[in-house]
Amino acid sequence: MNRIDARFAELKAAGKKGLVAYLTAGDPDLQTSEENVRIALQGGVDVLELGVPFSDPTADGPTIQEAAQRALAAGTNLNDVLAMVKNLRKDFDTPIVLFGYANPFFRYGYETLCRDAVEAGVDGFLVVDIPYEICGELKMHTDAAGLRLIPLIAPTTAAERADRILSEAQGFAYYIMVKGVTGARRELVVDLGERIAALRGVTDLPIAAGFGVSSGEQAAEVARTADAVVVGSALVRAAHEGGLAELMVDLKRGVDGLSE
Amino acid sequence: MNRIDARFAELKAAGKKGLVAYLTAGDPDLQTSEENVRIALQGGVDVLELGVPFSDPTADGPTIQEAAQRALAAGTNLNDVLAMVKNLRKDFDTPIVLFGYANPFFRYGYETLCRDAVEAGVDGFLVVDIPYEICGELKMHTDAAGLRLIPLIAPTTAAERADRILSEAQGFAYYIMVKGVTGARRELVVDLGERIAALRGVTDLPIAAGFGVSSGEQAAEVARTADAVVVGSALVRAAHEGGLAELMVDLKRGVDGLSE
Amino acid sequence: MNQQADANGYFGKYGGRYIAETLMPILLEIEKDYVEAIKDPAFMEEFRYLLKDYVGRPSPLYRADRLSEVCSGARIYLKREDLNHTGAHKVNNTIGQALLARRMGRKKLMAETGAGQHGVATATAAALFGMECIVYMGEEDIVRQAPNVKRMELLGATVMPVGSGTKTLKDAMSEALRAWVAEVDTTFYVIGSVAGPHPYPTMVRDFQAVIGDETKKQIMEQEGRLPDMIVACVGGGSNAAGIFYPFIEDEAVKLVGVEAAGFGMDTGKHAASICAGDVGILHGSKTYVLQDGDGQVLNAHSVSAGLDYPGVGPQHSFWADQNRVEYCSITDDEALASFHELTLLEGIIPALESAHAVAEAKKRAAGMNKSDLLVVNLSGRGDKDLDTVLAIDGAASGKAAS
Amino acid sequence: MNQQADANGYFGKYGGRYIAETLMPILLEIEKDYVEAIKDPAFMEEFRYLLKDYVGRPSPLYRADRLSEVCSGARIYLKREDLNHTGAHKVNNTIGQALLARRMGRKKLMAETGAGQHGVATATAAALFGMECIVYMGEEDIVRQAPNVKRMELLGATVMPVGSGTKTLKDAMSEALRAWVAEVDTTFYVIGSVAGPHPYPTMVRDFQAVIGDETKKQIMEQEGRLPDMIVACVGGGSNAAGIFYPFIEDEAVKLVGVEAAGFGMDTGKHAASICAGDVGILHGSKTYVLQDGDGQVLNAHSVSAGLDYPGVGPQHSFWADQNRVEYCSITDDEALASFHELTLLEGIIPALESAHAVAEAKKRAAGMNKSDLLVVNLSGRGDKDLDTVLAIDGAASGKAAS
Ligand SMILES: Cc1ncc(COP(=O)(O)O)c(C=O)c1O
Ligand SMILES: Cc1ncc(COP(=O)(O)O)c(C=O)c1O
Repeated sequence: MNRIDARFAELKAAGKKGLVAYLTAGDPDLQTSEENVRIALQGGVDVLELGVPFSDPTADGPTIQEAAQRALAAGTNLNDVLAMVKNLRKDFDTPIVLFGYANPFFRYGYETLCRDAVEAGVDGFLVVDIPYEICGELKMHTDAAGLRLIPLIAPTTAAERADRILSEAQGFAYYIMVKGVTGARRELVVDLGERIAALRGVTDLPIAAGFGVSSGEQAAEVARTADAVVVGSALVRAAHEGGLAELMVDLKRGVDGLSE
Repeated sequence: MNRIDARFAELKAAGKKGLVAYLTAGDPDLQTSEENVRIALQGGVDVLELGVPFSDPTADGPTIQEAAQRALAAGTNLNDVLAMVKNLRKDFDTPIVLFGYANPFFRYGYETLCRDAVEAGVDGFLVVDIPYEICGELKMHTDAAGLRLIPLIAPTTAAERADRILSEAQGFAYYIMVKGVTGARRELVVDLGERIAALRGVTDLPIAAGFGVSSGEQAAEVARTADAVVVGSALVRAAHEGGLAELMVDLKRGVDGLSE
Repeated sequence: MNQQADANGYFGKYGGRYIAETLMPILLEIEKDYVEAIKDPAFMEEFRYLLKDYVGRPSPLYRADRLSEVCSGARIYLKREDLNHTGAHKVNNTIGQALLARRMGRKKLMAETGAGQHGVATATAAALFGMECIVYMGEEDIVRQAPNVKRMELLGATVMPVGSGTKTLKDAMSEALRAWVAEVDTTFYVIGSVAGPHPYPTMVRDFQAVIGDETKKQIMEQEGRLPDMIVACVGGGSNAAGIFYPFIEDEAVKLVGVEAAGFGMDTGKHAASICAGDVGILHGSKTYVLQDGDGQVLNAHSVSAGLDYPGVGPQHSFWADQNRVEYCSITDDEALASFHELTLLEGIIPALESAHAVAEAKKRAAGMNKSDLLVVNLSGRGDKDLDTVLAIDGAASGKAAS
Repeated sequence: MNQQADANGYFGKYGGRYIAETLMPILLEIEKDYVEAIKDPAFMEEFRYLLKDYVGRPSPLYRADRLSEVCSGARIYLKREDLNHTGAHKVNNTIGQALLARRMGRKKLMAETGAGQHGVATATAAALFGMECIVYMGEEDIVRQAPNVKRMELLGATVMPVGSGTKTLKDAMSEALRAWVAEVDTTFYVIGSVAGPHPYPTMVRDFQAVIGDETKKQIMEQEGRLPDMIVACVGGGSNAAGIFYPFIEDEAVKLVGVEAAGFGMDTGKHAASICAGDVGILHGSKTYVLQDGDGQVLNAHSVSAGLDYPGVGPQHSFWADQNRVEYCSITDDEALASFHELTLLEGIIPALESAHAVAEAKKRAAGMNKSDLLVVNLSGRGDKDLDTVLAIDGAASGKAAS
């Protein structure tokens, strides 16, 4: 059984919410980055989204853009990211999703990539710039390799379209809570509950929600309705500026409904 | 008899060449200007061309342009110039031609101007920007007042055209030796003799030649063929920078055939 | 009302050929050759061909709905001379004159320029015909129309800075006339407006008349009738003459020429030769001139270099006296406001010269009926004026702030 | 060879819609509305009306005799997109997209820009339709295309400096995509070339196809036959697609796309995505991209801001693979030489982008017969490039002197 599916099944069984954590691989270099990932995993991450740096991250705000730049400046490439996963797998069983943009994956070759990813211990892919309609070329290979291709649902995605996207999806659905690029936000959206309820009407997949969550308090709010909370920029910033372990503690308390 | 005609008759009778001197009235102020004119007249000028300053002297080079600017800056106007002539007439009998551009004359009113000019003791007009074809409006009044309207002949003026221009002319003809604006020149034109010979074929008027003459030596060269030599910029510069009397001596020697 | 100059180049009492004798023969020759040329089908065919395929004519007659709406009066059309190659109406004339120069065997062109548009257009024609080119330009204008100086230089022309007098268009023209006298055997002087000695006012008017000819045809196509009013700015008056001339006999069409009122008519710092000048003689023709009581030419002032001239084409003086054209004036501030307004409303950045016409048109339109048609001659584009306008805006906002 | 994108926006294997899910619904909506719009006679009539009376179309097809003579080969024609309102072909497309935006009820336009021509053209359309406008522009391009920045600001647009990455067109487009995600409910993103996610490559090509349609008609009128070759520069590829597309089925017409070779193909400092790139995914479509072995996009370099882009429209990649269009490249130095040469020979100052096409055309023409016809798409005028060129010339003469 795919680690993602297994972890969500466990969470469900335990009546708990999950924490999905994003960190950019190679930021600011491979070694430091791996250390930060380990801190996050030790802090109780349920699913790790490991960011593969790309030169032109059109869906990311400044925090993750800069992280990608630091990683690329340090020479990080997809091989390095796979090697990091292999190394992490010696100590962790946490589901790992490679998160990134199409071109580095395409350039590597989807088929080889899926083979190498499985071998390294990757469980799925999330490609921000490959929407449902044109994901077939990649999905053919992720499916064949038993990898999950995580679908994104946006606030702009109409119900009928969400239905279509989710009908073929596996793993979990990632609901992007805001119209905008990644980045911590002071205020969360108001209609999250409704949106997630609507999605539950068309899918049985677990639903992770994210974009803008930066504190345990916010995580708690999201976790009230979603099955998992995704935290990205806030963790990337903490990894860069210090306080990653503390933020993990705060987020974990929030996701577990213990904050406040 | 008009003073111009009289003076040229005298020169002819004496077998002598004339010196036509240009000075800008009012440069750098009326008083200094009158003093300079007196120096020139005392130095033996045969015809005085008294420049009426104009703001846009399109036929003049820098020397006379600047003289006009100084005169205008000092407030010189046509009334002042006429007053100066009146004053000069107390002491001098030299023919005086007002030399200038159409607009100040036009603005004064041709009829009034001719009346006032005669009264002041002016003998003629030379208007650089009123060519033959359109001089009728002015000539009507100069003729009526017994003033001479001095015609200009340029190196570009074809024989047939010169013929037409000179057929109605009185006083003297002014042959512009060079294609260009006023200003002292190092070299004189080579074909002056031929040109003047050609003009003699169509007119009995005395022929003055000028533009660029700046020394007794050059004056002598011109006086070999022309009836009179016109000197302008060189005198204006000498009046401004010093050495006017000395230049007059030099020019006079040249015109009289005494230089070298 | 006879619209043709007489043998000596007079329109009524205006015009003529007030010029040094040295230049008379060439002026007579140009007149003769010009009259022959325009009767020569091959000449006219080449002229029309170049206007079409090189200049990009016909220029559109564009219905400016948003501008009209703001004025809530007449329906305003813009004759888009700004779309011509090099960016103004000036090129219509320089192509014509350069063709004539070539026909006369001349290999060198010279020109005066204020806004630089005529200089660029002359340099362009010179390049096109492989001729030399020298352009006289006042030092002040060199600063305020810097992009056009660069263009002339790239086009291979020599730009001669004129430092005398006001260092603007008037002095550039004086200097050009001086230079021409010295080079009269080889050089063709391409005058940039309906000014100067005969036959220039006639020749330039005729070459520019394509503007009015097209306008007539276009408004008939688009509206089925002639316009009620035509408004054009008047510097030397070539764009105005170009659009007015074909309508002169159509007496129902009101013609309005807009001079530059600069800082305001009462300040004396303006360039409104017809509105505030007296009859005089400048640069070869008798016409309205800004001058003092002694006949000394006054310094003009306009924020727009192309209008900053104390004279005007003689036929305009004639039209003014005949009351065929009404002349009025627009201040720097009004022109600047219209510059911005047209840019924001229609996405068209007008030349500062043309902005004077737009400003006047706005006033007029407001007093007209919705069914009335008003054509504005948009004589050029404002790319050349960006620095001037931004500097003024900057200074104004600086002033406001302090 | 099918020239229409499939349902997912692919031309063969190129194109698609590689874009964040947040933007997918609006892209689908734009596609649907676009397809409806171009079937709506009222929409097309307004589009054609504005191209004619506002933009000034048709742009002439000018026979450049002096240029042809120097090449002593084919007869060269220039398609004069430089004469369009705002000075380049870009406005054809922005008018089209702005009309679509208005039809879709959008009140705000956004755009990326490199040379600033697309930014100016978008700001112009926004002004014309009374819309808000925001333009993303790399900080380096803001410096090298300063006049266009001023124009956009005068037109009421906000120019947002982009300081990330190479601070040029690529980053401006990335930033525009980021901004669009946040404003997707209100804003229409006007992409400036045949790049980006479907339906942009199709839509922009169609709006620009007026160039080729006119060229075909004009060359038939002027020469009675189709040209032997058409040359156009390729940045994103919109001017090239616009002139090529109507000739795609005319297989006897050789089509040549000219990429920027920058400092030279061997230096790696160029922008020749097709000639030297690999298939990749950038800014919404699969196409040739300048990238390293890891799929990281490389920095492009070209002296001309409008070609300084590491990707290219997907249909060009398709045409390259099909060998329907031949793609080649021209260095900065060659383009600069042609910039000067065309200016001096024809009195036409080309955009640096277009100068690349001229440089290639010169080479090709030299190897052709006198009776052959070669059309160059003169995509824009060079007014925006004066400072860049003069700075380079100045530096070069400084170097030579020292
Ligand atoms: C765009 C434009 N309009 C108007 C003028 C004024 O000249 P004219 O009155 O001869 O049309 C100029 C002169 O440079 C100009 O460039
Ligand atoms: C004049 C001109 N030509 C060409 C281009 C390149 O764009 P494209 O390849 O889309 O025509 C640009 C881009 O700004 C441009 O301004």
